[in-house]
Amino acid sequence: MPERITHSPIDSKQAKPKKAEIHLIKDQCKGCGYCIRFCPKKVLEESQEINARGVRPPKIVDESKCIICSFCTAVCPDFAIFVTEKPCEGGC
Amino acid sequence: MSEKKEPTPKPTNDEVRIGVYVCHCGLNIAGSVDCAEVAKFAATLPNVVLSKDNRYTCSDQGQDIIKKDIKEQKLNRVVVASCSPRLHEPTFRKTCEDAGLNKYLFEMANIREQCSWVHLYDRKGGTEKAKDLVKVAVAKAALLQPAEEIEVPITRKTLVIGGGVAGIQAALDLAETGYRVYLVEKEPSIGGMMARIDKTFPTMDCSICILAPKMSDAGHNSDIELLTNSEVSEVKGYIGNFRVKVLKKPRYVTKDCSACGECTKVCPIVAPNEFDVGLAARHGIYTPFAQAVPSTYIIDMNLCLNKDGVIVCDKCMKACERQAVNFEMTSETVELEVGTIVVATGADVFDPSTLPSYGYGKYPNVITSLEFERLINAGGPSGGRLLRLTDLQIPKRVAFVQCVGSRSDRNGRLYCSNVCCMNTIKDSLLIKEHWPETEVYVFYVDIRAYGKGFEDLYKRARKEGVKFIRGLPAEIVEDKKTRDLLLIGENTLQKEIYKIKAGMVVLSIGLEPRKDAEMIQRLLTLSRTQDGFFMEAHPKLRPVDAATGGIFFAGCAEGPKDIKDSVTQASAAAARAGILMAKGKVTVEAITPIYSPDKCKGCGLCVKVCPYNAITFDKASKKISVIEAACGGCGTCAAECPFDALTQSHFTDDQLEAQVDAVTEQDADKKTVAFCCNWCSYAGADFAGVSRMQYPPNVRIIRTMCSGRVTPKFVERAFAKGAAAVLVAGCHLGDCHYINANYQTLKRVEKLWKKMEQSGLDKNRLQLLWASAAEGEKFANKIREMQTIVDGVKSEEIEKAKKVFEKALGGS
Amino acid sequence: MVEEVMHPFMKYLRSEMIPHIWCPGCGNGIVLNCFVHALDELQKDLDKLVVVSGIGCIGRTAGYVNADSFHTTHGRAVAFGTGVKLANPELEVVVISGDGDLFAIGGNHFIHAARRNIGLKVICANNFNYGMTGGQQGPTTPLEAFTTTTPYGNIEHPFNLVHLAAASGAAYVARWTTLHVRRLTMSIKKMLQKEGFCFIEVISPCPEIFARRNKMRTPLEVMEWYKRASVVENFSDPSKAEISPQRLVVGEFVDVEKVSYEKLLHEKISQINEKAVNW
Amino acid sequence: MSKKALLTGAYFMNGDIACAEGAIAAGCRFFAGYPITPATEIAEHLSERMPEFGGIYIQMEDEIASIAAVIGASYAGLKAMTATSGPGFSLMQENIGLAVMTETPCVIVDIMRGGPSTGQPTLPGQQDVMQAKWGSHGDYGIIALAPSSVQEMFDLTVEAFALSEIYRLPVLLMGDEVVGHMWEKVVIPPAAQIKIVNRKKPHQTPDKYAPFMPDDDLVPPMACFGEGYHFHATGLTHNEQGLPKTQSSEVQSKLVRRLCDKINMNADKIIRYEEVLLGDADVVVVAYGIVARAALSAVRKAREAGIKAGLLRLVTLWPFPESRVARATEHAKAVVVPEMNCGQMVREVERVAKTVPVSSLSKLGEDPHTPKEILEVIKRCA
Repeated sequence: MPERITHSPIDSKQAKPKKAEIHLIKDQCKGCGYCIRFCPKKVLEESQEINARGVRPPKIVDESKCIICSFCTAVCPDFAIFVTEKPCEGGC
Repeated sequence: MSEKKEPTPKPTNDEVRIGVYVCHCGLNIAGSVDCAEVAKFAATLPNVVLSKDNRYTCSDQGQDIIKKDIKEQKLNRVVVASCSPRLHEPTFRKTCEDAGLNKYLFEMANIREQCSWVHLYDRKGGTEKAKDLVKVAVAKAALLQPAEEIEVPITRKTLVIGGGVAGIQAALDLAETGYRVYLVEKEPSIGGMMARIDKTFPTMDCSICILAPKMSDAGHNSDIELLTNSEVSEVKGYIGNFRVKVLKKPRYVTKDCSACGECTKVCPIVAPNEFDVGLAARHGIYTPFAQAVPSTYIIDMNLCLNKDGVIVCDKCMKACERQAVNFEMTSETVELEVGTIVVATGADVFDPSTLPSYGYGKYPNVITSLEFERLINAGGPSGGRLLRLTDLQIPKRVAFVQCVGSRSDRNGRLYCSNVCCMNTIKDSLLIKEHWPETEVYVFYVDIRAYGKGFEDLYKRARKEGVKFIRGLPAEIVEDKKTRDLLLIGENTLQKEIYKIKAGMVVLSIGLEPRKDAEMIQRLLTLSRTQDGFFMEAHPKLRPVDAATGGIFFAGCAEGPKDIKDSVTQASAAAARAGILMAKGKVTVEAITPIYSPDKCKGCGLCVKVCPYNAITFDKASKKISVIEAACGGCGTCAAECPFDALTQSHFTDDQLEAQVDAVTEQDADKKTVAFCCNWCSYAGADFAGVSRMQYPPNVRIIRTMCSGRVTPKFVERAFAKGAAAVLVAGCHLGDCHYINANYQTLKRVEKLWKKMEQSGLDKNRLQLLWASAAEGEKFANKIREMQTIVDGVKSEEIEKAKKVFEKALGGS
Repeated sequence: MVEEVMHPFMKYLRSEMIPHIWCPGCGNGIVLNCFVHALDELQKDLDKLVVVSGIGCIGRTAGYVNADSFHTTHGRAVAFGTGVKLANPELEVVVISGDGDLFAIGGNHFIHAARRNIGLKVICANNFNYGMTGGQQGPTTPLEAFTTTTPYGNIEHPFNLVHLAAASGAAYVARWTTLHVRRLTMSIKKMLQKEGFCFIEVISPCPEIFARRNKMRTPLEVMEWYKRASVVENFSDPSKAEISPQRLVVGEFVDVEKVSYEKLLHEKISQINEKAVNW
Repeated sequence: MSKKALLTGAYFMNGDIACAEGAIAAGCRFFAGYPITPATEIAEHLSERMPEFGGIYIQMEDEIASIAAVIGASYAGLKAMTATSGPGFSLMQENIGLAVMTETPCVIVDIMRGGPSTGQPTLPGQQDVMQAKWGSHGDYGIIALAPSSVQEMFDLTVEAFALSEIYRLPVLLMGDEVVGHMWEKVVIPPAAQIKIVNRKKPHQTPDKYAPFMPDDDLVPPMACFGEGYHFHATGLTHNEQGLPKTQSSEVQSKLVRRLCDKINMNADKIIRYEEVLLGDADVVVVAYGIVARAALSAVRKAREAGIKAGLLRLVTLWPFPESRVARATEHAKAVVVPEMNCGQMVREVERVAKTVPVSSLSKLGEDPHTPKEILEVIKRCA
């Protein structure tokens, strides 16, 4: 529809997105960087630390941006990352 | 695919007997033209056996006279000098036929739109011009030949463009009549504007409640094929035989979708829902509204995480039990063959953010009437509670501002948008109904409650205590603390300044032509009026027909309308299309090319210029053949042929040359010979007349179907005969009624200009004008400009031109 | 953020074998990931699953999956699997191996298994070379590609594996890259629920050995190539499914219903025994 | 009910068919093969017989595939066999090694013809007997049997399956073109008299099970696919868990030595032979396969001529019956070893019969030795 959208949504029916909990198994990471590169929300970046395998595992920039698409889990060749829903405390 | 009616009449070689009838049209003509004198003059012209003037030639009596004369006086040509042939040529052709005279033996002189109305205060000049025009008509008439029209079969299918209430109605009517209908809608669902409105005036029915059944009827009707999320990308062919390409954009959800909605629950993408003007949220995979047809969901690929072709997120796929999500879907182009087309593309709403003084976009509590509809709609974002956006509270006072974007050339559009007054009255009553304690103010220019039951509704609103104040606010300012709004303006009744506080301001925005109207115009070779809406073939007599055969209008595409009028017009359009298809055949005017093989050198130029590929070239015989059914009748082939092997029936070289000669016989050096195309420039000239625009009487318009018909030698002949100036006028490039024939016009005029320059002539004497049917003013200005050119031409220049072009007199 | 927790797929793997031997960014890990992901989504009965592999890097896969598994000799995985499947049709026999193993030394077994339409499910990680032996030219090495045995550029025409499989009679044929993890997982699920010979080619990065030699310095560059060049053309003509720097045609190419060899065999057997009764 | 698997009774059949029936009697329910003279009749017969009681017959694309399929079928729980001749036997060596390494019970029949290469498809030979021992790369123990009659083609096939199931390894039945194609009376005994042996099953629960952890007899119990043990087997050097350990010399020597020892240490249980008039024999003839039958009548004729001759017929070629050969030859004056090759088993005989002259009677390219030919040699040595 052509008309310009001026105001932002007001409806409360809209469920708020679930919170993500990202799990890194750092020492299993071989540092290919796939999870960092292909995260649609750019949640991860390379860290400065060196892990047991001598590479830089990813670190989490902003967990709140994660929408739990879990592509990182699916594309990781080393089973070094996965994402779960944060068990919500009271809030929901 | 086309056959001639039998028997073909033998050409009338016997003596030419012309009857001339000069119409007074009450005072419309007689007011500024001495019709009796014109008639007397006509009688003196060659081949004219009788000449009469009467009050209304188009009246039954007027027509009876003609019929009688044809029989008794053995007339074999008839000339009527009255209004524009665009209005009454069909009428008088019928008259002739009734009297047994082939209708192609009739000719008209337009002495109203192009004479009396544009020379209201110059009776002498008007009368002289009228005489000339009659002389020109008679000259052509003498050379007219009887002709038979060919018949083209009509495909009994219709394309309806636009799935709003108008499109739906037209589609249903046609389908129920038994025709196959393709209903093309750009959006994911049909329903259009009406689906977004809460209640309808004046009856106050729930809009979607009465629309939804129609929508699902359209969805289920086996004769209607819905093409949603689709756009028309190409239209070829002609009345009865259109070949249409529709681009079907992918939904990424297959028909297996059961609309259970599980996918939206898991979709991580949240975006404003366009259907709710962004006041509600939707997901990346969604359905625009509950009653959408088709109910199949759709993925917004601009937002989807998988837009790069790699499936990053597969939540919806997993959630879909029926595995209806398919990211592999791609756009496909559907090819349709239809006989008729209904254009129901609707209108856009005015964007008030262009009016800073109203603060829309700056102050959240200033909203548009469309946003209001969603807010007050039970199915809308607020569940039908009228909340102001800053605090989500019900406002104590609501102010409606009328004519936002309407009836003002400075602030939007000149015209009245038709629906805003009643819509506001309806809305004010809705507020009163749900929240009686909320005050409602309406600031208006004047209330237009012209329709059935409208006035009652208006009265009811006043009774309910809605306060109507004449005079739009000059300015709206926001109270930073309360976020209330202060409306400041003049009450033009009380002649006093008002300052009124309101919790919410609703801008009653007008309707305007679709942003993509121009695209549709080009695809279908339509014309548009000055306000940008599509132009009907005749505002009174053919209100739903487009000038292009086989195309009809429904709803706001042709001008702002309320639901009732849209539906009425839709049914009318359906009926008009139905009539064509019921006949199963359409007769093509006998204005197709006449081919003389003996003159043809087989150069093939005509094949190149034909916009309809209606001419084929046979390599073996080095001759051409014409597919008359495919021919659009522009005559540009005749203009292109260097060997006079082609001419256009009813617009032959002889006839047009005779018209030029007639114009230039006397005082050529004071005249402008104008060639105008039937669809745009001639209609523009008529429009100047209808609008009573006054311009000098020096111009003599010779009508061709297309400016592409104007052979350079006609122009040369005019100059050779001593004409002061020549005007060639056509549709705007790209708007040509014959696809692209007027590009040939441009090419030919440019050649002539070069030739004039080379031979030391002032090329200004040949003018080229692109004028649409709506540009009467532009046409009038051109004629005024031509006057100065004519006045500037010296006699030696005239003589020089005569020399340069005398070859053209060789004639044919 | 939490650390050192159990990855949800660990239960499908032999934990003592993880981390695996594969190089950083090696596609084999993704193939394994997608495979167990598919098992997880289908809730496959692991007791009835047999994973068979041949030689080479990807050959180690059998050792990583926590099911009955067998690591055969060079190229024999398909022939071995044939024996398993016929001896016990109840078993889901999945062959996961490489392009060299399956299509050079094992090529004959592959085409004949496909021809018989025996119910084997074959996943081929195609990395265009022999990785484990140090990167020699193989049956899928692209023309002009550099390997340790084509130092001047490869002059052998490579196999088009999906075309070969389709032409040999496979009931299901698909090709994806290791970037298409979702579609790959879906294909594996589909394959595991299908009758007859099924084949999935997975274009897979060999970053350390092949990619380096062919101007792709990092695993990411290889995946970027997949992203840039991939076009999904489901059920298009597999003979036109090209693999080039500009264009990498992926998708499902064949998906037909076809009675499997083992089914036909056991039908025959029961027919014969019917006759025996009537003797 | 389906047709009988075990056709108890007396029949006139050829050696290939007897071998096939022996396999069926032993409980073989999977055959994968590839046509080759002179073993083809085994495949042909099984293609007809197997379906009659639910057994599987499949003709593979080559002999490599055949042995590979046999190994797969065995791991899937069936007794499995393939049959071939020299050229195919060569192709099979690779996966005979795999079967040894993965300790796969199965039977491989080699109906020997004249070699090398394509050689003499239709004539007998005994040129593959050393290949049987050393054919595949690496060190390993193997069992090879040599039938010399059609009846033995039946009996030893049954025996071969028993041994392969007991010791978890491929057992080679080294027939020759003559025993394969010769027609003789065969008695198929009733079920009760047929020794059926099935592989040891694990006595641990799946979580405790280590697929290559041997019992005291050095043979690990065998789980099969689909039984819930989730075990791994590989042709790579592996530990008891079956997981590859390619870098450890300890694991390597432990594994390879066991693969040899489980045969050597059980040799007495495995080895079978036949002895005729050996007690006082001055001339001992050591023979196997079809040649042994000519040797027998040669020995008898020698006795008639007053020469103390005796016959030791090797039924088990591998493991080589060293002690018995040593005993049989220590008091003899001469040993004669007739073979249809250039002298292969004779090397083993020489290795153990140190005190006496051993003469090889080699024959190539036509019918087996005649009794007369052997008798002449006996006379010469006597």
